[in-house]
Formats: sequence, C-alpha cells, structure tokens
Amino acid sequence: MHTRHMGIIDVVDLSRSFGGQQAVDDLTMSVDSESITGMIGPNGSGKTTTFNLITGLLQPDSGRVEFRGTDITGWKPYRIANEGLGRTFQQARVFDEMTLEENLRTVETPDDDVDEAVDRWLSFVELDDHRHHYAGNLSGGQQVLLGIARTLMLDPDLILLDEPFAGVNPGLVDDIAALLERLRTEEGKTVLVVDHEIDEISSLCDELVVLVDGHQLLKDEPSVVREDDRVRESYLGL
Amino acid sequence: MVDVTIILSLLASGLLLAGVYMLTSMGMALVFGVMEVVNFAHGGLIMAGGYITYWLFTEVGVDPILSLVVVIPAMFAVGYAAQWVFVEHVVGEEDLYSLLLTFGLLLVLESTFRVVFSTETVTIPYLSQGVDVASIGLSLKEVASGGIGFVVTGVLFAFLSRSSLGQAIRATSQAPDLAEASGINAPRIRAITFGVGSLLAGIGGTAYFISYGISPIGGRHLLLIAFVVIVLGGMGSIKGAGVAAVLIGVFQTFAEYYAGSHRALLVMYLGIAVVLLVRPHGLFGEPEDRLHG
Amino acid sequence: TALSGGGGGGDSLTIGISVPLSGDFSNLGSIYETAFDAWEQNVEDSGGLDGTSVELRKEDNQSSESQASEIASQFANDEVDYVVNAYSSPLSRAMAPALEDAQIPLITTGSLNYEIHQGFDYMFMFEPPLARKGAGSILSQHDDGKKVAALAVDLGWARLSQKRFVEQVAPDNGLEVVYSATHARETTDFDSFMLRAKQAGAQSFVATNYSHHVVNMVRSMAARNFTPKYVDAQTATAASIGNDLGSLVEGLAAPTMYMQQFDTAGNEEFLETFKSIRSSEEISADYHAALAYGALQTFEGAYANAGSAEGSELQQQMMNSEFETVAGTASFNENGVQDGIPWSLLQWQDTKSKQLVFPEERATGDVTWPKPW
Amino acid sequence: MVDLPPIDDRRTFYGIIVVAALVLATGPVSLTPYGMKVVYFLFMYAALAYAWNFLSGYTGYGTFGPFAFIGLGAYATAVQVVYLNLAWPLALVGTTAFVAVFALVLGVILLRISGIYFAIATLLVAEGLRQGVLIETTYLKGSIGLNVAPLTNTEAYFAFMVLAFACLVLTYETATSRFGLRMLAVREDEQALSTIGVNPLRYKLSAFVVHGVLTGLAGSLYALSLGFLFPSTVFSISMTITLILLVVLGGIGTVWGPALGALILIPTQEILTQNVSDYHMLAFGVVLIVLILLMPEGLVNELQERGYLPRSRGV
Amino acid sequence: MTDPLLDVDGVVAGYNEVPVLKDVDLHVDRGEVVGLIGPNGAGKSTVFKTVMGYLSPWEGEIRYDGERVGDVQPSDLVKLGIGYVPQTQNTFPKMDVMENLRMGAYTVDGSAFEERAEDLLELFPRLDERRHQQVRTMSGGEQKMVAVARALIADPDLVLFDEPSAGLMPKYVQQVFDRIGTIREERNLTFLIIEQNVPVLLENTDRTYVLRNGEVVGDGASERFLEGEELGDLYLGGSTSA
Ligand SMILES: Nc1ncnc2c1ncn2[C@@H]1O[C@H](COP(=O)(O)OP(=O)(O)OP(=O)(O)O)[C@@H](O)[C@H]1O
Ligand SMILES: Nc1ncnc2c1ncn2[C@@H]1O[C@H](COP(=O)(O)OP(=O)(O)OP(=O)(O)O)[C@@H](O)[C@H]1O
Ligand SMILES: [Mg+2]
Ligand SMILES: [Mg+2]
Repeated sequence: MHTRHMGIIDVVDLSRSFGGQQAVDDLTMSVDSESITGMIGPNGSGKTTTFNLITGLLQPDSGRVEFRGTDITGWKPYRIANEGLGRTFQQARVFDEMTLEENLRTVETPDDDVDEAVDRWLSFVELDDHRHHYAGNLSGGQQVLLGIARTLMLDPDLILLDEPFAGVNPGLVDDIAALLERLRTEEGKTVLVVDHEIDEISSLCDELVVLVDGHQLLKDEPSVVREDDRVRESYLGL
Repeated sequence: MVDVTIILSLLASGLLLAGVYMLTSMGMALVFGVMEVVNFAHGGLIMAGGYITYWLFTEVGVDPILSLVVVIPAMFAVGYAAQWVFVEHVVGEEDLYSLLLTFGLLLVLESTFRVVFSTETVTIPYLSQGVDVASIGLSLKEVASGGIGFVVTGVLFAFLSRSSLGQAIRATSQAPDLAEASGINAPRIRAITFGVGSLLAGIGGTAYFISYGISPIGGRHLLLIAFVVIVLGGMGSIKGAGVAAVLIGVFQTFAEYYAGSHRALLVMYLGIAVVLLVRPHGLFGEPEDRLHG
Repeated sequence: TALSGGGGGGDSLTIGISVPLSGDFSNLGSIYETAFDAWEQNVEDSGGLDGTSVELRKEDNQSSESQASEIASQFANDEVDYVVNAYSSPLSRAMAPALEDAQIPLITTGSLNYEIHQGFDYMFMFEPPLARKGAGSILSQHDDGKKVAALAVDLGWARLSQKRFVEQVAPDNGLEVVYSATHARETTDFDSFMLRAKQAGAQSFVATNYSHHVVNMVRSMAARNFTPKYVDAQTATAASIGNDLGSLVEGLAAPTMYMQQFDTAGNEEFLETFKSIRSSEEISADYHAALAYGALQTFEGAYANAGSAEGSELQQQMMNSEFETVAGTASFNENGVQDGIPWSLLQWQDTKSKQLVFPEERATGDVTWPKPW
Repeated sequence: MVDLPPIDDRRTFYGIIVVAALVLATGPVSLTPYGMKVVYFLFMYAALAYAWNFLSGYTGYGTFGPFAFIGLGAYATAVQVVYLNLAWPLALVGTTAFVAVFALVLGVILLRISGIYFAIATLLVAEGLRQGVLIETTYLKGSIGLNVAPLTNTEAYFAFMVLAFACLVLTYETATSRFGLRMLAVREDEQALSTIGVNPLRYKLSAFVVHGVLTGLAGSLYALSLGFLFPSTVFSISMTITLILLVVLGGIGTVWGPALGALILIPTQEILTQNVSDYHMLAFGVVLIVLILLMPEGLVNELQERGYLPRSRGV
Repeated sequence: MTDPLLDVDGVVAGYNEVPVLKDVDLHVDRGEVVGLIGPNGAGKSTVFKTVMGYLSPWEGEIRYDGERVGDVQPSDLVKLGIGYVPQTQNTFPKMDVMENLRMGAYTVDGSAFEERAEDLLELFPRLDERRHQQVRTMSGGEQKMVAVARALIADPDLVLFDEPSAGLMPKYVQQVFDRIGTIREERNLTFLIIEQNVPVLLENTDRTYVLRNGEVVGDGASERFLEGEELGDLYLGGSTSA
C-alpha cells in the first residue's frame, strides 16, 4: 500500500526488529514542511530507532523513507545529512578531545562563511566562553547544547532532536524552544523533536505524533493528544 | 588416497597442540575481556613460566610438571604486581597506550631472559618416550602438555561462570566506575584478573617448554598465534578463545602436512583479515554499536 | 663514535670487526669475540705481524642491518685494513657496498648464503658452503638408505645447502629424494613433517636447520615411530644436543668443518689461548670460534704474501693463494667463496662421544648403521 | 622569554623548514660518509614516524603493521629495478602507484574494524605478507634474498631528506586544515561524524593510503640504500617498534612530535648501542614504559600543557 | 541533635588543576529527601563524584554518619551504605537486566536478592519482560530504569541520584518519585537528588539546594521555592561558565 507523498519526510510501512523484538512495526507517518512536530511515546516504543532508520544508521527490514519526495532508504548517513537532514543523539556524542570550535568546524557546512556560523551557534548555546576548551570537559547538559549547535552547523532543512531537553536546565530549555520556533519562522526549517518533557513539548509543537509499540497511535494537536485516554493512562500515568 | 591412520595421527597431534594454544591464548582473552587491554607482554609471560620450570629443573632438579606448584603462584604474583605497578595506570585510556606499555614490558622481559639465560633455545629431555594409542604414535610430553591445557581450561570455565568473582570481573570491564559504585574494588579485581591471565600464560610456558623448548623471543610467535586465536574466537570471549584454539591447532597441523608451514601460517594470518570481513567480531564476539548513545 | 682516525699504511694495522654482541645472535657473539681476542693475543705474543702491531676494532652490529651498514661506513671512513663480519648473511651483505667502494677486503664467517657475493670483488666467504659429501658417500654404500627425505629451515643458507644436496649430492650418489621441504623458522612442532616423510617412505633423513629444530624433529620422529636408518643434521654438533636428546642422539650424524682434535695450523695455540680467555663451561671452542680465528689467519697469510696492507693487494692475494688455518687449508673461488676447507662428518656414538666418520683419512671411528633407535 | 612570532604561524613554519633544509643540504660536504649514514637513517625513521602518525595519530587507527608497507614498497621497487631494469627514481613512481592501490584495497577491508581489532589485523596481515614473500622463491627468491644496485651515499641522503621533509610539510598542511580536523573526528566518533555530513571512510581511507605510500617509499629507499632485500630485513618488527616509539616520545597526533622524537631517540639509540649494547633493548623497553606512565601524550603535548608551546593543531 | 547523615563542609574540588567546586556546604539528615538543582555545568555531578570518592576534596571535609570519608574508596563507601546512580554510564552495557541487578546487589547476600529483584521488576514491568536483554541494546529510558533499579537493590541508607527523571516518560518519573516516597516512609531512607525537572523535584523533596558556579547560592524548604519567585533569580539564568 503506497501513500502519496505528503510532508517533508514520509515514513512508509517501516519495520525493524532486533532478534525477536519488533522495535518499529509497520510505521507510517509524515511530518509537514515548516512544522514543529513532537514525537512522544513510552520508553522503548521505537522513537530513537525511528530516528536511526531515518538517518541511515540502521537499515529497515522493510518499508521506506522519503525525504522531500526522494527515497533515501539505504543511503549512507553522510549522504542523508548532506541532503539536509540533521540530528542529535539522545546521549550527546561530542568529539571529546577536540575544542568546541573544532567540533563545529568539522561539520560539512553548506555555508561559505564557516567562521561566522561557528560564532553564531556557539554564542547561541551560550558556550562561547568555552570555545577553546575540550568538549569532553563540558558538563552533561553543556554537551547536549554543543550537540545541537553542531547539528545546526549543517544548516539542515529538517532537524531531528532526540530528547534535547533531558538534563538541560529550565532556562535553556526555554531558549532552545524559542530558537526552534525562530528557525521555523525565520528560516523555514522543519523540526521533529522527541522528548519526555511533556509540558515543554506541548507548548512548542504544532502537532504530536504518539508512538506505541513501534507504530503511530495517533497524531494530533497537543491539547487533543493530552486528553486522549490511552495517552493519559499509558504515558502520562494520570 | 586417504590414509585413516594419518588423519587420526594429525588429528591427535592437532588437538594436543590446541591444548597448548588454549593455555597460551586464554589468559590474553581473559585480560582483554576484563580490561580491554591487549597484553603484548603475554608472550614474555609465557616464556617466564617456561624459564621458571627450566630453572627449577636445571638448578634444583624439580620435575617439570611438579614445578607448576611454583609456577602458578609465582606467575600470579608477577601478574598481580604488574597490574598494580604498571597496567593500572592505562586502564580506560586509549587502546594504544596499553598496547605500547605492555609492549615495553615485553621488551624488558625478553632482554632480561636474554641476559640471564642467553639467546639459545633451551629444551628439556623429559617424557620423550612415545606411547602407542590405536597405532597412532604420540609422545608422552605432548600428551602431558595438551592434557594440562584441557584440564586448566575446564577449571577456568568453572571458575568464571560459577563464581561471583567471575561476574565482578566482567562488570569491572564494562563500567569500572560503576563497578566501584556497586561495591566492587575494581583495581583489585583487575589485578586478580591480570594475575590469573599471567598464571595461565605461565602454565602455557611450562607446557610449551616441556613440548618444544623456549627462548627469549620465543613468545613472539605464540603471541601472534594468540592473536589469531582470540580474534577468530571473538575478542574478550573466553569460550571463543577455547574453540578457536582447537580450530587453529588442528588446522595448523593439517595445513602443515598438506601445504607446508609457510602456507599454513600465511593462511592463518591473512585468513584473519577475511574472518574479520565476514564476521567482524569473530565467532563469539559482540559488536560494539552505540545506537543509544 | 669511539673510533679515531685511520690505520692504513701506518706503522700499525687495524682490523674492523663487526659482531653481534646484542640482539638475536648475541650468544654466538661472545664465542666470536673470544676467538678474535685469542688471535689478537697470539699475534701480540709473537711480536705482531712481521713486527707490526695489530689492533682489532670490535663494533656491535646488534644483529641489525642498518647498524651493520653504518659500521661498514665507519670502517671505510677510518680506512681500516681489513674487515671481518661474524654471523648472518644479511648483515654481511649490508656491509659489502661501503667496503667495496673503499677497496677494503671483507671476510665473513657464519654467513653461508653464497648468492650475496655476486658483484663484490672484496667480499669473501670464509665458511665453506655445505657440501654433504659425507652423507652422500655413506648413503651410497647402503641400499636400505637410498630413499632420502630432506628438510631445511627457510633461511637463505639452509635453502642453498638443501638445494645442493637435492640437485647434486643425491643424483651423484644414486640417492632418491622422496620428500623435500622447508619449514618456517618459528616451527616447533614437527609432527606433520615427520608424518609426511614417513608416508613418503623415507629411509634416511637429511636436515638443515638450527639445533633446537633438530631436537624437536628427532623427538617427533621417535614419537611417531618414524625410524629412518640414518639421520644427518647440520647443526647437531653441540654438546647440548646430546643432553637434550639423551639416548635418541645415538647414531645422529652431523657435518662439521672443525674438531678440536684437528692437527691443523695454529690449532694448539688457538685452543690454549681461547681457553685461557674464556675457561667457562658454556662457551667452548667450537667451529664458530675456529672459523672466526681462521678468518683472521687468512689476513695473516695475505698480509705476509703481499708485504703490505694495501686493499687491492690483499684482495689479489686472497683470490690467488691458499691459507693454512685451524680449519684446514683455505682458498677462495672466483666469487670469493671458500672452496678449500673440506667438510667432515661426525656421528654421535653415545650421548657423550662423537666420532669422525668421514672422510676416511681423518676418520676416528666407523659409521653405526643403521642408527640404533 | 624572547618575543617570537607564534611557532604555529604558517610563515614561521616554512621559515624553519627552509632554514633547516638549507643547513641539512650541506650534509654531503660537511659530513663524513658515516655521519651521512647516521643522518639519513634518522631521516628515514622520521619519515616512517610521520607516516605512522598520519594514520594512527590523527584518525586513531593505530597500526602495528607498518612493516607490511616497508616490505611491500621495498620489494615493489626491487622487482622493477631488477627485472624491468628501471632506474630507481622511476621505480619509485611505480611503487607509489602499486602501494597506493594495495593500500586502497587493504584499507577498504581493514578499516571496517577499529581499535584493537585493527591493530592486531594489521600486524597479522603484515606477518602474512612476510610469509608470502618467503613462499615466492622464483622472482622474489624467498629467504635467499634479492640484490639491487645500492644508492650512493649522497643519493640516499637526499632521497631520505626529501621524503622526510615532504612528510613534515604534508602533516602540517593536513593538521591545520579542515581535512585534518575530520581525521581527528574519525578518531573521536565516526558515527556521529557521518551524521554531520562527512563520509568517514573518505578520510580514514585517504589517511591509510597516504600512510601506506609514505611508508612504502621509506621502505624502498631503505632497501635501495642497503642494496639488498631479505624478508627478515624489510619486514622488520623491530623497525616498527622503533618508529612507534619515536612518535610516542615526540607526541602522537602532533606536527613536530615525530621529528622531535627522531632527533632525540635515534642519536640516543646510537649512543646506547655503543655503550651498553647488551642492554639496549632493555633500555628501550624501560623508556617506553616510563614514557607511557609519565608522559603518555609525548613531549609536544607536555610542552603545550606546561604552556611552553601554544595549543594549536599546527604544533 | 545527632549529626547529619551526610555533611559536606567547605569542599573545594575539581579536575586537573581547575577548581569546579569552590566552596560547597550542604548536609542531609537521616530520612530526608533533599534536592540539588542548578544550571548545567554548575558542578552538581561533581559534588556527587566528590562524595563518592572519585575525586578527593582539595579543601574541606565530607562526613558520612559522623566519619570522615574524603579519601575512602568508592567501593568501600558502598559497603558503608551509600548508593549512587551516576548521570551517565550508569549500567553495565554488556550484561543483561538480571546481571545488572545482581551486580547492584554485589554487597548483599544471595538470599535477599531474589525478593528485592522481583519487587523492583514490578515497579518497571518493561524490565520484567526483558530480564535477559543486553542493556546496551535497550532504549534510553529502559536503560535509565535499569540504572535506578541497580542502585536501589542494594537497599542503601543514602541514595545519591543524578537526574533520575531524564529520559523517563512522565508516568515512570512519577512512579520513581512515588517509590522514593514509600521507601523513605517504610525504611527511613535518605535521598539526595539532582534534577533539571524542577517542578517534579520540588513536589517530591523536603529541602532543596541551589548550586551555581560551584557554590551553594540558596537553600530552603522545597515548598517555599515552589511558591516563591526567588528561584528564578537564583537559577534560571542559563548555563554558567566554568
Ligand atoms: N540493537 C538492539 N537490539 C535489540 N533490541 C533493540 C536494539 N535497539 C533497540 N532495541 C529495542 O527496541 C525498542 C525500541 O527502542 P528505542 O530506543 O527506539 O526506544 P525509544 O522510543 O527511543 O525509547 P526511549 O524513550 O526510552 O528513548 C526497545 O525496546 C529496545 O530494547
Ligand atoms: N572530567 C572532567 N574534566 C574536566 N572538567 C570537567 C570534567 N567533568 C566536568 N568538568 C567541568 O566541571 C564543571 C561542572 O561539571 P558537572 O558535570 O559537575 O556539572 P553539572 O552541574 O552536573 O551539570 P549538568 O546539569 O549539565 O549535568 C563543568 O564546567 C565541566 O566543564
Ligand atoms: Mg530514545
Ligand atoms: Mg551533571
């Protein structure tokens, strides 16, 4: 069954299992261009696996991923990234023994002015004081921020963020949220963000996708999703 | 023309060689499994065991197999101390540092042997008589050292799977700081592991000495063989090392018979590249992906 | 370096010695060193060569080629009169170019790969290439020993020796080589090789490898019930072989070019001085020592004949003369390779005693045939 | 302290290079043949150390198999000189191509594994190649060895010098470029690197090929300078030990480290062997252990830590 | 009045030569649940590492149950009854769930293990289904559950929790804090908890410290912070520089 191309990214009938575990199960979902979409779901429902499948770090057992109408299934991760699809990791994976500046310079930037981009993103995440420090010496939350800045260097059209708020202090959470909002309105970027900070996600996102057992349970506006009985019971624990 | 006696003879010979290879490889697999340290000094430690036996035999007149009573505690102590004094400092650092550090230890051991025992290969007139089993001729010394190999391997498995010390050893390897936070004295566990690894090497050295003879740099060849064994078995997998030792011992014997020793070695060394291509983590190793960060 | 300026043409002579005092061959190094010292002392005691004093300059080549090459340059630089390299063909070969340029004769010992001598006029090989006349002659006399297996360690000298045996000695003596192979230097387990030889129906066995190989090989033969009538092993001359093999050593034959009981030029003095320098048990005046001493005796002869230490004249003398040495009468062929000193054959008669069994004129005992075990 | 322009500055760097090259170029007139040999073996080790550092220092793919390329380069050159009668400079071109292709293929296979696996695999492959040469008795002559016409002292001196300087310049240019940063990132986290648009294989494979070619050329010149090839000579583990030690001493993953290491260690080794010959391997081992325990990152990093050198990739 | 269970007194500590904790004073009484909050990089995790003996205090002292513990090995502190959930690397990745629990109970004798394990697996049904899955293949949240269970199974007297909620879905976050409440009631256990999820933390703790730039800049009853504005000034100012 083929779905028509709808959003900037279309995941079609995607499945992936590990041993006996079906981590992603016939998942079909799409994200509208220039939206901020949230993805929530219980622990182990397949969110990170979906990100890994989209960005080419894992290969699906079946199904496909289309980015702006192009089938990118089976592409190498770096090609996907250069196509305009950036991501962060659930646990920050910065280059420990490189300085913050070097971390950012490493990125395959489409931007001509690398220096300017470095300055811009470093100061955005308020890490310019650490510019010449090794990334490995940052605190846990600071590493999350650096991870986001590094992804932004890629200037991606679609940004996948895996729990960017986890472990980040509330002030910065708001700043990041504001940034995402600006990226969308000013630069026309699309954001897909996974997080368990339900309040933050709800106020930030246009729509929420709820993943349960590897497939999409529903997709709707946050207020609707939060009132859904299944979500209340199995996710929010209310 | 397939001659059954030949096949059986080769098989017997291969299995006994495998027994020795088990001894000379297992300690390295253990140390790697626990500390992710590839112990280049292992080759020197094997020879150290052999030289202890040699010294006891020539100077004191101790029977070589009985000498294990000294070799085992002595080598354990050597390993335990080496871990505290040297290797502990590079645990958790980049691989290269532990490789180089243990390489330095290997050079020191080798040169010490050279100065103390001279460069000659020494052998021992011991259990040289043959035994006839079903018209296959075997030499008693090979039976003895191969036998020691299989027995010691059995004991090691029992130790690692049954004892909580065995589990603590594994835990320490995976997350040393967390092991501490679980009440495990990680440095002590590592020292014990290195001690056990060294005593295995030492027993291997005794067995090798009884069978074939030792020399200051004689451990290098065994080091390479140990690499072949543990990469084939899957690094860090003790079970893998055991199985791979059997495969390699038997393969080498047959390949030498049919194709000569260089071709046997060529296939063993280059073959490992092919194995890694097909099964990057050997027969029993586990991949290291970090998809969850 | 410690080396000070030249020696050529002055009132004293200088001989550069390159010897492996460290590294893999350092054991032999000390035997060679003692032999060189013995020669130096003997010359000194007799008031120099023709009244000219001689100085030996010993340098450690660490068993390493680049080091040997540097040492050769050093010798060339300092214009020594003559150079001896003790041990290993690669090390000898590494020294050759610099000395060839400087026209200083280089004589090697313990370096049996004669192929490396091509193209060098000033390079001489003192140790004779292995001939195995003894094995050939004995085997040709026994019908139950004509099927031969040959095994060599895969090193240049051993392969060349084995080749000569298989291609010349065997056909010349009506022998049939039923199995011929090389084994890696690191081989310790010889079961496969022995099974192959046995399977091939070998009645006698000729080995060209190191003595620890010989020990493991013979043990493997015994365990595998492979009992050739005759076993000839190139390096089986050392006393340790007897200790290690016990009764298995009986009947084992080994080619040699020197025995202490030889009645050769300067042998008595050599042994006496050698023992006075190193009386210890572990180093004995074996053929390595004798050849090192002999290599210097060659210089003695060439210098006496030439009447000068001029490189090209020494070289001419070496090409064209015969030299009396502790190992016998030495001479060199057109490639500078020894063709004078003959090989003898000894056989272990029990764990302690060895008898010379070939050639007949030197023999001290009869061949034990077949070997007893 | 005197006020000097920063040492990592491009102009300073090339200034140092040019002055050093001019001084060293007088070697053949100012040095005895023996002195020249000592210096050109120093160049050789520096080149080998740079080649190793290029791969292992920057991308973190630590190899124990440089002797694979030393041997391969040496035999490739010898075959062309002996059987095709090519002049040696021409043969070096052929060797470069051959080794590059070989390294490319080997790299594609071996670079799928990393860390300790890679280190061991390279060691085993190199040993395997040595066995292969021993088996080939027709052309390569196995253990009997091959003769080639030796280079003159002056030829060898300049050839090694050019190679060593080329290695240094290449390292500097790479280390200060974005290409070099990405090689470093390969060392840090390849998967993360691929998600920011960079193909890790491109960088590590390039590094592997460069490593192979530089090592192969050094090996070729080594054989040419000696005038012969034996498997045991060119497939030499002890050379490998020495060259790695140089890098560790000088500073892994730095521009000046290998040169500094060679300048200190090679003369030290020369002195050690002449004075304590029996113990020089022992001394080597002890130095290695002490270095790893006290100064694992090497001299350059240590000097940076203490503030004597700027923290910069150009140092 | 008895001594506090944990007393951190004027501690200065850091990495290499750089001080991260400049002068930290805090204490936790037996049976209290205390929060520790502060911007990223403030030094919260460093406080834990210093208490646990991974870092030694350069100045000041740390007392546990009245004894100085500044230089006691981590493994010995565990035997004294301290449990610790690190922020990262908090599981044994190549062991399965049960083995992780067993390591957590390393200092506990065998008989008690089964019962406690069943109890904790009931808390996280997700883990119950996956007793023999290797932890490194589990999702981020699942790994966090393993980490929490590993620390609780030894039944320590004092638990140092570095961000228990990060990565857990809201339902489990609530369950974890509920559990903390029950354990504390049943067994009078003591908790010191680092959190970025401030509302949840304040709901569930008695007192809270605010750490900023390696110094305690505020402390008081959690209720008070929950109501007042004060916290914003102390804390919500973005990340701090080291
Ligand atoms: N390599 C693997 N091997 C086995 N199982 C795996 C592997 N990777 C993921 N899984 C399983 O797939 C399921 C989905 O995991 P995933 O990481 O996608 O969850 P998630 O939705 O991101 O959860 P969380 O919110 O906890 O991060 C989990 O149950 C996990 O155990
Ligand atoms: N191993 C280390 N080496 C050097 N500096 C470090 C190290 N770990 C942390 N730091 C520095 O110490 C400071 C405090 O780090 P810490 O991890 O304690 O912060 P934190 O308060 O836990 O922050 P977060 O909320 O982000 O986890 C940071 O500036 C960090 O850069
Ligand atoms: Mg996840
Ligand atoms: Mg923290």
